[in-house]
Amino acid sequence: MRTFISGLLGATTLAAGLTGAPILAQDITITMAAPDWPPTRFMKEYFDQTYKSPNGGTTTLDMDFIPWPSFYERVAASLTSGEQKYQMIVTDSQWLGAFVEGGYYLDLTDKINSDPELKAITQDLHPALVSAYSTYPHRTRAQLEAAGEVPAPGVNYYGFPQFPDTYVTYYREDIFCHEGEMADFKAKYGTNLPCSYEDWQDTDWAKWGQVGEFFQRKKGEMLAGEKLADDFYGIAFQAGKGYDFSTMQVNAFVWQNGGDIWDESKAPKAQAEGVVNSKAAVDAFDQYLSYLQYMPPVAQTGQMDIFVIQDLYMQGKVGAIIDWVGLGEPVLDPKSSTVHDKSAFGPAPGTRKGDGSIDRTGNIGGQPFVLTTWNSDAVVDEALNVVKWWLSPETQLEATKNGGQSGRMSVMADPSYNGLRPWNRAHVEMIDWQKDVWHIPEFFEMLTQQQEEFDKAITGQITAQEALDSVAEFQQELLEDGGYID
Amino acid sequence: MAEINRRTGGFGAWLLDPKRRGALLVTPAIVILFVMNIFPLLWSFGLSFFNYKASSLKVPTFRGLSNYERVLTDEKVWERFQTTAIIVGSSVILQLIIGFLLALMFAKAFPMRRIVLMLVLTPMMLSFVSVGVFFKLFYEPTFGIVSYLLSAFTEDRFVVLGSPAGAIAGIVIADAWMWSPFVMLLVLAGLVSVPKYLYEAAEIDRASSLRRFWTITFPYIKSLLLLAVLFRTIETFKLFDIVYIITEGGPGSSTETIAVYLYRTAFQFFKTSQSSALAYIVLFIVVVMTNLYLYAVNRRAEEVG
Amino acid sequence: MTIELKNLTKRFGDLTAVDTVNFDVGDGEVLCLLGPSGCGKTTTLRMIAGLEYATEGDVFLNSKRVNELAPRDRNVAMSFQFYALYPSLTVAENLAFPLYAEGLSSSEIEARVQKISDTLQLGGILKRTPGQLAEGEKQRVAVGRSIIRDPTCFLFDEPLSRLDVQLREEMRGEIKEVLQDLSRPTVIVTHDQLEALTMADRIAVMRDGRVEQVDTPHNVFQKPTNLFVAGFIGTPQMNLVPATLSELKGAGKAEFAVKGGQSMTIEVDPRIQELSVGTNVTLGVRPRNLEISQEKSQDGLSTTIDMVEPMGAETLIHLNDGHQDLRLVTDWRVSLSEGQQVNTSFPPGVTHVFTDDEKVLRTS
Amino acid sequence: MTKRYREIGKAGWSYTLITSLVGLIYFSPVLWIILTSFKTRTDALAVPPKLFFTPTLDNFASVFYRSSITTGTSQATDMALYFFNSIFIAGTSVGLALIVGTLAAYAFSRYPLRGNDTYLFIILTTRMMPPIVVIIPIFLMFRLSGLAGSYWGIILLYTAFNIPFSVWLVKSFFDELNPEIEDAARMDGASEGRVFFRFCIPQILAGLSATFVFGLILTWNEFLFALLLTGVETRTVPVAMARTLGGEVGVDYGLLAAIVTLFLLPIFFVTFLLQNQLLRGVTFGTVKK
Repeated sequence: MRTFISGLLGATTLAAGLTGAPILAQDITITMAAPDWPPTRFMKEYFDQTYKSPNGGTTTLDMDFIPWPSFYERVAASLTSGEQKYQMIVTDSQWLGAFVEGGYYLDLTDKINSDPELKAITQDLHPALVSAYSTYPHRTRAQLEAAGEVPAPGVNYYGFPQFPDTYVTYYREDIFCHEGEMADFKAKYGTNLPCSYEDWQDTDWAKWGQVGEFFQRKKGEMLAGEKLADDFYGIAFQAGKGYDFSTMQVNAFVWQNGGDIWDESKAPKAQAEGVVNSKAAVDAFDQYLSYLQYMPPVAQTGQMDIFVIQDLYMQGKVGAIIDWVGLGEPVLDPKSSTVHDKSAFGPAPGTRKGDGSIDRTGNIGGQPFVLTTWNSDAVVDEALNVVKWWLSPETQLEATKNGGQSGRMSVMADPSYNGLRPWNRAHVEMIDWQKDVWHIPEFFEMLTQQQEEFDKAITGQITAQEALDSVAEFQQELLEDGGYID
Repeated sequence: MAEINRRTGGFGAWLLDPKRRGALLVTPAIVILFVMNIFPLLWSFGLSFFNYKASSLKVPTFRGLSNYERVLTDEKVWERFQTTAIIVGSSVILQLIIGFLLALMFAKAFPMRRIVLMLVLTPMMLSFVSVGVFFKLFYEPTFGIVSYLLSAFTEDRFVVLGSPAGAIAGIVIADAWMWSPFVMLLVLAGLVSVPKYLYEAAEIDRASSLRRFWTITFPYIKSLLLLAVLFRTIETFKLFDIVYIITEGGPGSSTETIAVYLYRTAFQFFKTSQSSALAYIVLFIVVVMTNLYLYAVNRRAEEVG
Repeated sequence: MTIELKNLTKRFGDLTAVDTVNFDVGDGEVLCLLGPSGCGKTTTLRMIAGLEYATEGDVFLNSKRVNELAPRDRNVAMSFQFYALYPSLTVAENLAFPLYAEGLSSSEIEARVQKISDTLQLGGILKRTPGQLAEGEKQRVAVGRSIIRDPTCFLFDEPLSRLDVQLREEMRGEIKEVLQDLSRPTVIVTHDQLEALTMADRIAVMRDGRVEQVDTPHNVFQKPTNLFVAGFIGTPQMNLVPATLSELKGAGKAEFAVKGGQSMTIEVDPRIQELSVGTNVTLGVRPRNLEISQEKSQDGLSTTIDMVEPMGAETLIHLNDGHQDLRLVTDWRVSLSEGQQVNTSFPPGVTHVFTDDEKVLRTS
Repeated sequence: MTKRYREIGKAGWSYTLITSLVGLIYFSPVLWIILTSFKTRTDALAVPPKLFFTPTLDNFASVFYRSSITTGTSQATDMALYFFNSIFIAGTSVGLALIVGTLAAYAFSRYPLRGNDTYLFIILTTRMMPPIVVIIPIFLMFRLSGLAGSYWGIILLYTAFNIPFSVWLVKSFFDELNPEIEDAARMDGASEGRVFFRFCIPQILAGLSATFVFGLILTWNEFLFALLLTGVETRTVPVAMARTLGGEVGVDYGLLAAIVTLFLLPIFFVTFLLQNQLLRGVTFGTVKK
């Protein structure tokens, strides 16, 4: 759930390309809109290499690669213009509301019920992903599990996971496991510097703050036995104004602290006022803000998004960052990263519970893909074959080897899975903690307003309380107008 | 056309007979303009009186002027107009100063003048997007050049975009860097048109450089400067890419210009009718400016005539 | 105050615009630089003003070498061919403009402006801008802007060239009168010889960058040093007849043979003796000095009248003997008609003899 | 030593030194972009900024080729096609606007209609429009008329963008020609067409090329309508550039710099050739000869 809007001007678009040629009985062309990056490029290449259509004809997958920054504009423009160009679309989970109510995404519930293979796949998908990627009106994971069967009665299903994404900790193994630093850290804080994966499993936000404070080093000071050529910082996480680059991280703090966002699954009863700006939520947001002081100075601009912290980490300016698994590959590429051989990955820190366990609730990222409503039955069936092909274990494993991730619990449980990519173990552990932000059509308005208020707090113009009060007030009024709160 | 006329004689001659020739020559331009511009304008103008949302299938209902009223009473809109005014004002003034100084520099003929002039004209040829991206990198406290150059003076890293004022400065500098050469071209054309013997007379009359500037140079470029102001104001009013890329309207909403707000309402919130209403208010302001622009052009013609 | 030019030369690349010019202009003296266009007269003026700097040679103002000085440091007053009035200033402001550099108080400046506007009758147009003035008015303001100052010298570049004949006549008188009571050296550039003859104390006739002759208007007219000056000064133009010396007859008398077989014996400058028989020369005589004799005379040529041009008080007659043309000016009352046979006579002492190097033979 | 007096308006090499210094400082961001196109990502983001580095041509290579995820073999990105599209679309539309604009300008100048100024004003207003206003209707219009994704669609749109300037600029040039020349030609029996093509056009060739350069500069980097109205085959470079702004890594500075550098060459070359005319053209001809 992490499209990146660099805000290139753009509105409804009309990407031509659908040839109007009559479809022969067997040969089917599926045009799919997809963001332009490794997980989708892999799908296209692997499809061309391995896909054989069960109905004997030749199926071509015509993937229209659209750069991430203009992806939302192109898709939104194509749909709202009635162009009917795409048969399948890689979409963000939050757009479900807008484009289901717009009549563009196909309800697959009946198809799943009537096709045992699809049913089996849906049952094997991690419930957090099904809740976030497929259900509209949105049903939380708890509600799906309470229903006891999959697909749960009375729930509509739309999407299947194309690339599940969670945020994990990237950290400098060479620094965090350096004896000198570990000794100094233990001396100062009485706890040990998280060096191994297990250490990170036991790291809570308090230690995250300590790491931040501990590793604030100016140019010329010592770090892990070497003289620093430039300023160095201990920690960083996303705190940007664009798209969802603060909401994703703040939600984690709020949920872990017992707070909540407006719960669309309990509409129209759930209120925004009093929930969004509850004491728990405000304290959580304050905690989030408190760590910014240890982070690189770009945090003060309110534009420290997921790419900025990735760059800071790759150029060796930051010890540990919390970022999406999807951005992992470049960190291992020597051409773009100075720390390609010094990085390790662990689960994201969380809030320590009474019983000593760590609550790592976070906001799911990644994208499902959906079918559109204007396809003939033959095309729908063939598209579902493609879904089955994509979600088959072999394809899922091959995808994971090439920078993708699998949504199937059985594939994640495969012993070789964690070894495929250095962050897989952390990702699999994090998947279990995922929840998602709102899906209703007003998603964008709520997100933009919230991001603007959070940005004012991040840049110190207003306090956490003031920010959440204005968000609560805005959402209350908007949702009452939209009929989501009565 | 002329060849046709000679060959076809009758019909061609009728077509090209003086009374109708003016209209005939104008038609191709008007047709293209009408098809491409005026139809969409009328369509969206009509739209601004309904409550059409591009993303929903509900049938739009007539809302009369309520969209306009809503936009004009929306306090956020006035805040954005104010931000836009600040950015446009400071950017245009900065462009005037830089453009003017560059023009004075290029007024003299010196060896390799064409090459140096090209160096200064290049920024105009870049796309807004690339200028936005690279200037954002220059301003970045850790990787950027600005903080590196200033690191000698500032104790810790200087964060250009950290404050609203800094963010506005960042945008204005990028825009001014790109378009000052345009102002320079205008002023240079004025400077080049000053007859040389006037300067010789001033030299003979031992005029001080200030008096010489005020008496001879300035009158020739005065209305050209005005043209530059009006033209750049209209273009900067539409500024979107540089603002969106460098600050995304941040910190908070301190640099969110009207164009950015218009983009959000139209393409993120899909409030198509409201954005059309706001757009027409913006158009109205721009049309008023255009009239000022025409008035300046006419005054320029009389003055020099 | 004096202006002295020593071997002044100006080259633009390989073109020599001004070639070793030497002359001086005394206090209160008016010197005219006269010559066809492109003879270097304006360039010379601009070098005095400092708008062009000398390639070789020196300019002395008040016997101080000023080559390196910018115009502003030479304190010269110059009026331009196109007047160079400041379009944005009124006439009064244009007149006052040069005085700001002299550090005068505004009241003094006002007084000076008032004085000049009285002498040049600019009172009525002080508030107008140059765009609203007639040519004559513009010209007077340009002159006014020069003489209002207290400069080292006055320089005028074709001051009257853009006026119509009647206005030019009027302005010539005015400027001459104004220059009289200013004790500063003045140089006026013109291509109009009448203007030069009437306004100048001395005239420097120039051609292709060189000064052919510097002398009083009278001498330049009466005693041209070479063929060019003789042909250039005086309208209608002097007759120039190529001839060969056929016999020396003592003192100034000599016999010359012209094309077409005719020959004549005329009295010229005694230095004719220096030439040997058979050398080719050019005989120069002004149309007004040529006379008509009743019968064929020894000291002239017999010709037929080609064309008669009445010029009011006088009549210009074009004569031709089949080989060369002659111009003769007579009183309007003499009745002559085309085709008539006329015998001309070259009175003694009026004919100039130019040797083949175009120099004149004259006992100075 | 007194200052060696220079003729007014001329300056020597010492002056060139100063101006080229100012010029280089002004040009330095562009120089930085060009340098970045030869840098790896680490060099591009290095602190302190690297002036001396081992240059790499990978960025320029990856403008035209991209390695596949699974096999690593390089597949062609059709950037070459996009370059052609940019040149073809911008060139044709500005050219067309010039032709149509010149005809209209001739009419406005030589055969003024009643309310001549109001027509001119309306034409100019279409240029002053914030583009956001017209996106949705143009988009729907293109879809209905099948122009979407075609060369002609985007070319006609850009032509409409350029007509206002062409008409204004060229009309001012026609206004400055003195009509006596044309009347004289008519006296000698020249037909209207000959008067137009043999007498008027040659006199304003400088202005026409200025208008062409001016239009090219304004159209060359247009992004919004290109993003929305061009299909996969007709896409232009500014749209393809968006790929470098975000994907698995943030802004790919090296790749973006390489595209920008290559994309700068055509327009830089044309402007350099027509530099003098540009000076004159830009002032709407209000400066008297």
